[in-house]
Amino acid sequence: MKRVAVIGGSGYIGGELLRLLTAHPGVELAAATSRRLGGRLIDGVHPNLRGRTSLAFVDEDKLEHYDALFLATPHRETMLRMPEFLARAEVVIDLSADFRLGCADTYADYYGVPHAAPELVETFVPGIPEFHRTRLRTADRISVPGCMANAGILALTPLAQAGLIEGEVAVDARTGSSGAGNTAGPANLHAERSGALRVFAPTRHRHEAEIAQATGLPVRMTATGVEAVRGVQLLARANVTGEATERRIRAAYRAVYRDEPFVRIVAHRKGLHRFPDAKILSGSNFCDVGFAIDPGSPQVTVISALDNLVKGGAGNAVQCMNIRLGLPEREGLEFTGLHPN
Amino acid sequence: MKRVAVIGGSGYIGGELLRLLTAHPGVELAAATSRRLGGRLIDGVHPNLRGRTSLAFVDEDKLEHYDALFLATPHRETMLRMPEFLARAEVVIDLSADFRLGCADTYADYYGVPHAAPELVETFVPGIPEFHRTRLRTADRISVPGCMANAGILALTPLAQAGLIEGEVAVDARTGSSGAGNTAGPANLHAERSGALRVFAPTRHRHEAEIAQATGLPVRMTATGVEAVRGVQLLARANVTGEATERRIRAAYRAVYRDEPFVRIVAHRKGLHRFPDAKILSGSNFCDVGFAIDPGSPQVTVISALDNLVKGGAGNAVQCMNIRLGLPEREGLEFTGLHPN
Amino acid sequence: MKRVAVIGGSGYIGGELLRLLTAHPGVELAAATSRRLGGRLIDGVHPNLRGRTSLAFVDEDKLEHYDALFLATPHRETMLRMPEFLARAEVVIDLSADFRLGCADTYADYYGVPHAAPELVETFVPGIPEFHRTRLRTADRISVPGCMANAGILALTPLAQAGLIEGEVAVDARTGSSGAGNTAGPANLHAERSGALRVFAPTRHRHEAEIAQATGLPVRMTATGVEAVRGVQLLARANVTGEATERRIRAAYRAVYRDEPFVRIVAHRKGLHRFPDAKILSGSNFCDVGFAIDPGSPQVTVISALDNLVKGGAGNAVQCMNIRLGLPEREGLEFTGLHPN
Amino acid sequence: MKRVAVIGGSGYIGGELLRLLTAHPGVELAAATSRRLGGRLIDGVHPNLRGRTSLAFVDEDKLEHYDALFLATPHRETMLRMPEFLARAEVVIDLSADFRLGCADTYADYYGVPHAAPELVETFVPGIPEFHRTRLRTADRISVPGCMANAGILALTPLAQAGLIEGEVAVDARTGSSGAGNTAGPANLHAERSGALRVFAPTRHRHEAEIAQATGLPVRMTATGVEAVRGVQLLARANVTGEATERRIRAAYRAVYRDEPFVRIVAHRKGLHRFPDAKILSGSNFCDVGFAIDPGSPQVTVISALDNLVKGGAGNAVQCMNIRLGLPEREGLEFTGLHPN
Amino acid sequence: MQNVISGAECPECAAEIYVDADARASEIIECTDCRSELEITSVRPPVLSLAPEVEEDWGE
Amino acid sequence: MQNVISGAECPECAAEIYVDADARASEIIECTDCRSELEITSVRPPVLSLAPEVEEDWGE
Ligand SMILES: NC(=O)c1ccc[n+]([C@@H]2O[C@H](COP(=O)([O-])OP(=O)(O)OC[C@H]3O[C@@H](n4cnc5c(N)ncnc54)[C@H](OP(=O)(O)O)[C@@H]3O)[C@@H](O)[C@H]2O)c1
Ligand SMILES: NC(=O)c1ccc[n+]([C@@H]2O[C@H](COP(=O)([O-])OP(=O)(O)OC[C@H]3O[C@@H](n4cnc5c(N)ncnc54)[C@H](OP(=O)(O)O)[C@@H]3O)[C@@H](O)[C@H]2O)c1
Ligand SMILES: NC(=O)c1ccc[n+]([C@@H]2O[C@H](COP(=O)([O-])OP(=O)(O)OC[C@H]3O[C@@H](n4cnc5c(N)ncnc54)[C@H](OP(=O)(O)O)[C@@H]3O)[C@@H](O)[C@H]2O)c1
Ligand SMILES: NC(=O)c1ccc[n+]([C@@H]2O[C@H](COP(=O)([O-])OP(=O)(O)OC[C@H]3O[C@@H](n4cnc5c(N)ncnc54)[C@H](OP(=O)(O)O)[C@@H]3O)[C@@H](O)[C@H]2O)c1
Ligand SMILES: [Zn+2]
Ligand SMILES: [Zn+2]
Repeated sequence: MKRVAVIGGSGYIGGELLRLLTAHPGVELAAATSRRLGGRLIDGVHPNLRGRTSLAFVDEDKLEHYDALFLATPHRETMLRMPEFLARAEVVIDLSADFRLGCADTYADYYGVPHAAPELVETFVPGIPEFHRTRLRTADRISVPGCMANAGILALTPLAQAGLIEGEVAVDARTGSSGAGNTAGPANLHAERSGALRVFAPTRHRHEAEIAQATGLPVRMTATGVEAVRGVQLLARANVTGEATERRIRAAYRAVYRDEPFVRIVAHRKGLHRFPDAKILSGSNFCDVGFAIDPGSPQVTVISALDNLVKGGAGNAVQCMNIRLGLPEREGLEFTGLHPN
Repeated sequence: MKRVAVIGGSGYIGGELLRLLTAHPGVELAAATSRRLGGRLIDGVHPNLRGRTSLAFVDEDKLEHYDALFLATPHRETMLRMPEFLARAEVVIDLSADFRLGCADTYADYYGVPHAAPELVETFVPGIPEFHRTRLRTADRISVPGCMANAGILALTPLAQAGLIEGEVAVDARTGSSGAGNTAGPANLHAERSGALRVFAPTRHRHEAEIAQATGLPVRMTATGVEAVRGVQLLARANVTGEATERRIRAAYRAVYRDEPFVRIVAHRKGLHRFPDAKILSGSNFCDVGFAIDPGSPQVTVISALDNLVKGGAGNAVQCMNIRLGLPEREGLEFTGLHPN
Repeated sequence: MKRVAVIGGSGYIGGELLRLLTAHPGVELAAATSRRLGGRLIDGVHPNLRGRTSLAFVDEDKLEHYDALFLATPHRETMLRMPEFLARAEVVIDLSADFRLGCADTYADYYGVPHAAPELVETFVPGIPEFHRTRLRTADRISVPGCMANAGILALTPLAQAGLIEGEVAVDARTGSSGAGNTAGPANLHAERSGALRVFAPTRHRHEAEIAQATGLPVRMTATGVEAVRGVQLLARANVTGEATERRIRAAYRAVYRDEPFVRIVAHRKGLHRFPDAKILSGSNFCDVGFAIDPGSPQVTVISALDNLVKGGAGNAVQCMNIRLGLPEREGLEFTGLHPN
Repeated sequence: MKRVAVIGGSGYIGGELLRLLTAHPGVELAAATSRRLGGRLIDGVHPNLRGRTSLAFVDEDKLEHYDALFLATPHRETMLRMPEFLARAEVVIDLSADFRLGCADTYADYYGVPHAAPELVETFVPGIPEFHRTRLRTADRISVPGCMANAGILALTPLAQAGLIEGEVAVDARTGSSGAGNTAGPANLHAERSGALRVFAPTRHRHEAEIAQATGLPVRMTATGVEAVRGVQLLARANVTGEATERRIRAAYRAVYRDEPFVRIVAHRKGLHRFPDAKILSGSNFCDVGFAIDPGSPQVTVISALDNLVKGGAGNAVQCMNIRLGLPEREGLEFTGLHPN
Repeated sequence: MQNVISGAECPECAAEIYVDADARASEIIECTDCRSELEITSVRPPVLSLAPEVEEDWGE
Repeated sequence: MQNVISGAECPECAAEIYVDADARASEIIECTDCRSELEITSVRPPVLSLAPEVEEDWGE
């Protein structure tokens, strides 16, 4: 059985990786690190794991060599330590933002600091199974996209690849509070964050750069924090090249996602659940993608949703691991999602 | 003291009118109707009014003649009965959608039925104090805008009037559940609606037509139900004519809203509350309006927020009444809003 | 493979059974009925099942004979139709309240109508694996307890059996909105139910009778609807026979639950998650049970939590099925639960 | 006009005092202190006050002498500084817990430290208008009760005074997150606190001592954090001396609360809102009190609700100030509360 | 308040109930305190009795 | 309002800013409109410049 480990196991992405990996039949979770909580039981901070594991966090100096190593550490810090991490495993799967952007200038522009290891960036394969599955089969370095970025990439790439979009894409993202991680501060104090509609990025959210890079489209993105712990929903608008008909759009999505295990096309004419909604996706690895046409208008409105901690992070990373390690792609990721929820 | 009455007092807008009017020092609430609840105490369905009033709902046949009559009745039905209502009062303030759109074709297009009283439409003055205060002073028929429409009109008109916008405006609205009234059905069942990010209008929300009419701009609007009971937030994007600078945009808002009692400009560089958020507006008659510029981009992102039942409905209607009846404009509308909330 | 079916598949318990049964490796979900939605795809009302099943609801006249039949139908109606249901399957697992109470008078007292099939009641085995596992192995008729009842039974039985409780037990239950099923009405309208602290049963909640019957203790129960879709939490107080020490209480729980797959003892001295909280149990089949002692007081405070649709209903029913059909008891019920959530 | 000031104006109670005092027609808010934010505009942290005031926080060394001084500072620290505060104003109204408990031993027992100024404790009059109105008219030192304590005191005192209760009272309190103030930490991180049912005090919550002292009854209290920002609901159970009839209980409440401006008796036979619910009380100064009898049982179940920041804190303090300064008792406290909300 | 007759008492909770002067026997009114539905048995003097209740199901 | 000097303008958003008569050069004040932190460069006549900003991370 393959042995895997998680760096930053005490955070929210780290915890979600632990949830998925402890229940994964194809791998053995060998270690999870925390600088603050070394020696403490991991179910202390991740109470859902009670009865599922008796593992304790380890200090980094206890790390061995693993078949796969997940990095659930902050951006700007991960790049500083990447060389050590690379030495620790056959395959490194990075969930931070540090190795997602191919262009160092773009990184500096969006993250406010120069990249510390620009030469390593191109050695990473994007952790997007839907568009890089073949490369992922042999990739030793994988960089998983951001949560809103993945929702945008999965929503827009099929249209971009089919040449259906022209001009700029306006992306409006909504996100739950777990997207900001588990460090307490005024911004995520319950009394402040609860029920908020907080436009925390009216322009130039960082994930804008990832979506632009992956789709090749010019993108403008805003982001709003909404009342939710988990969940991202993204609404995008673009002009369609040629006639904006449901058939053309749907055909483009079908062609790409017909056999995808974790992308569903949700664009219904009736019912309560006509478009993607993160509410029913908590815990599941699905990204739902839908769209609407306004007859007579040249625009398409695209909607996507996912759980930021799963398909927007840990689940997607495990899917990449499955591909890379030759395990069934869905293994450990079959949870259906809840309704009502 | 002026005597006022409310038709449809058992609904959510009706209840909010009752809250404001029972506490209003300048008018006497003389009657509130309900077809279902005639004879029942109004605090039975509006429990916040306990101890504030001992009024019971009356059947419509008990109605007398009033100084002002508020219509808190559904669209498509209000127009059928407008002639009766007009006979009942000096001033009629309609909160339904039926007399908002100047063009009968547009009405038919957005509401799916032909208008039943097209000849009356132009006899109504828009209930938008910020832009029609003078006419409202003498208006006997007032048609208050929709909740999201008002958020859009107040957000965009100053820029439109200053000639700062060119091309289409993309409007994305988010709304709480009280916007849909108090008729129970699968769509607003708690277990379904709670935590939802429901794109219920991916294109062509009805308030699109109102914003376009009021601002003269071409508008495309989507609407999403978010987790909230009260509250509307609206995010709009448009291209700026000439240079898109903070100074030009801010100057346009200042020029229009400097002395407005219920519109605040909220666009800050720092702090937790940099842009309008409906969370702190519950119960208050404010509409907060803000904006952001993306340096180097020709676009402006405009954000506004209000409580759909207050500045998006009942409060705005009371403000119109104050103007029309010669009362101090803020009277009965001074509630500050709560933080945290 | 065993073939199973669900009556009342369109409701919330029905939907949860469908979620669990479609993902269960040991059984084949052969049919789910709905009187309203015959012929419609089941993922229309249960959108989480998209991509997981292509089943449509069937009318009841299409039913065949099954290895196990789940009844997810309302109380008072289920008893009227029990004879038909019994004819349709080897094993009938009833989730309604109709066959839970051994005494027909108690039923009439709590449910307001005389029991329609009192002679059948004693042919049912309580669907409580923790206390009736042996009988369940061969039971052809199983009556699963109510959601709050199960939380109470699992919380109190170990203490009752150990003779640790004397006098009356005061039970205070809190519940999410899905506990009331999916019929829309004023009581579960989002704007009314959201954020509510609604004491809907200040005394004599129906589950009181179930807890009293199962534990043999005199019980007084209140119930409050709280802001949640899923989840029950129960707080009980009782006087302890003899000295009220942590050791005696914990020993009683350990003795009973040491090897239980789905009951965890959660009573910690520190950390954020010291006592059972339904928040982390959504979707999981765990019931967490904890307690606290007030040094110097003769009382014990007992706390338990579960997901009403899982361990409080469908999950518990599937656990019973697993036992009865000789399948591994945890099969199909391994979902860990989410944190944060 | 009377000049008043607030110490600790940057906190949640401080902010609520500022909301009420800036809108109060009978007093002038002269100063609000913050040690961290001296010189910053107060609407920076209290965004609801935008447009209502242009005041900035001041450092404590800028304080002058005031007619009334409100202390919205933490317990354990307030007692250390009380002598300085007393020198600063005619009337000191303390919202901290430090001068609520008459017995220094009880204080030490519940707060874990010895009292620093035991000699001052008895110079404070309890800030409970309903039971100490006459003394408050001339009190120079007022100690306002805790939020849950006040809900308990108002719920139980009428029954205690009428001699209707015998034996111990079991109190179960539920509270929103603002009750813990605005210091960010793991416990009030949104992702952790949202949707929680956190039994943070399974026994011996501190307010237990206040309720016991005020009512003279032996009290056992638990407290659970529920999903809400504002709001406390309290459920208590007690044995009734003599026959437990609705009439006797209701008569006791009526006798005490008939003319109280801010206590309403809410115990209805029908409707959606039969018992006190904090949901409709946000921002209002009401405490709703209700009860239920279980025919045949000797017990009464008492339910009360209030907004912890208003009748549970700042509003109650302003009510005390009104009484003390000879202002109309309701002045500045008339807000009705919202429904739906 | 308009023309009302006082002196009636809610049979359930003993609240004092005001009956409209122009009310008629058999009309149903609500008790302000306990919200029982009361039938006006007689107007002068005012006498009230409990009206038959429609059951409400608070489910959950 | 107390003793204030008007005439200063926020260099960021052109808001008119009132400076306390007893303010001193190098004090930091906030712009009421855009909430920039402004340094008082001169009191008479009042001149303001943008104070160096502490970065806030709005994360998420
Ligand atoms: N949250 C999401 O939705 C999401 C989705 C996709 C990707 N991501 C990315 O995933 C990463 C983790 O995010 P998160 O939300 O889980 O954040 P988080 O909750 O703040 O957790 C980060 C963890 O990393 C550890 N850590 C911090 N600095 C470190 C360092 N210099 N070296 C080693 N460990 C360090 C910390 O653990 P100790 O202090 O205990 O060591 C901390 O628990 C980030 O890069 C984020 O951008 C997040
Ligand atoms: N909710 C908002 O945020 C909002 C904001 C601005 C404007 N509006 C507009 O305000 C109006 C009321 O909205 P709402 O949300 O309060 O709806 P609501 O809660 O459904 O209330 C409508 C009320 O109208 C009464 N009614 C229905 N049909 C009627 C008829 N044919 N004649 C007389 N009365 C009738 C009903 O009372 P009985 O059945 O008891 O008679 C009902 O309570 C609508 O036109 C809506 O578009 C709503
Ligand atoms: N919700 C919980 O937390 C929970 C937990 C444990 C047990 N239970 C019990 O489980 C049962 C179902 O509860 P629920 O919450 O799922 O309720 P629900 O959402 O209202 O669903 C009940 C379903 O039963 C069907 N039905 C109604 N009357 C019927 C009849 N006479 N014959 C056949 N089918 C009928 C309906 O479907 P069609 O109209 O489409 O036919 C309906 O969807 C109840 O007995 C409840 O007490 C519920
Ligand atoms: N929250 C409630 O529901 C509630 C209800 C009733 C009573 N209370 C009581 O009211 C008081 C304030 O509670 P809160 O919830 O508002 O807390 P909070 O939000 O934490 O605010 C406390 C404020 O006091 C200031 N402060 C702290 N230590 C101080 C010291 N040593 N000297 C002077 N100022 C100090 C702090 O401001 P700076 O750091 O900016 O100076 C802080 O903003 C507490 O005693 C609490 O028990 C609270
Ligand atoms: Zn009564
Ligand atoms: Zn400025």
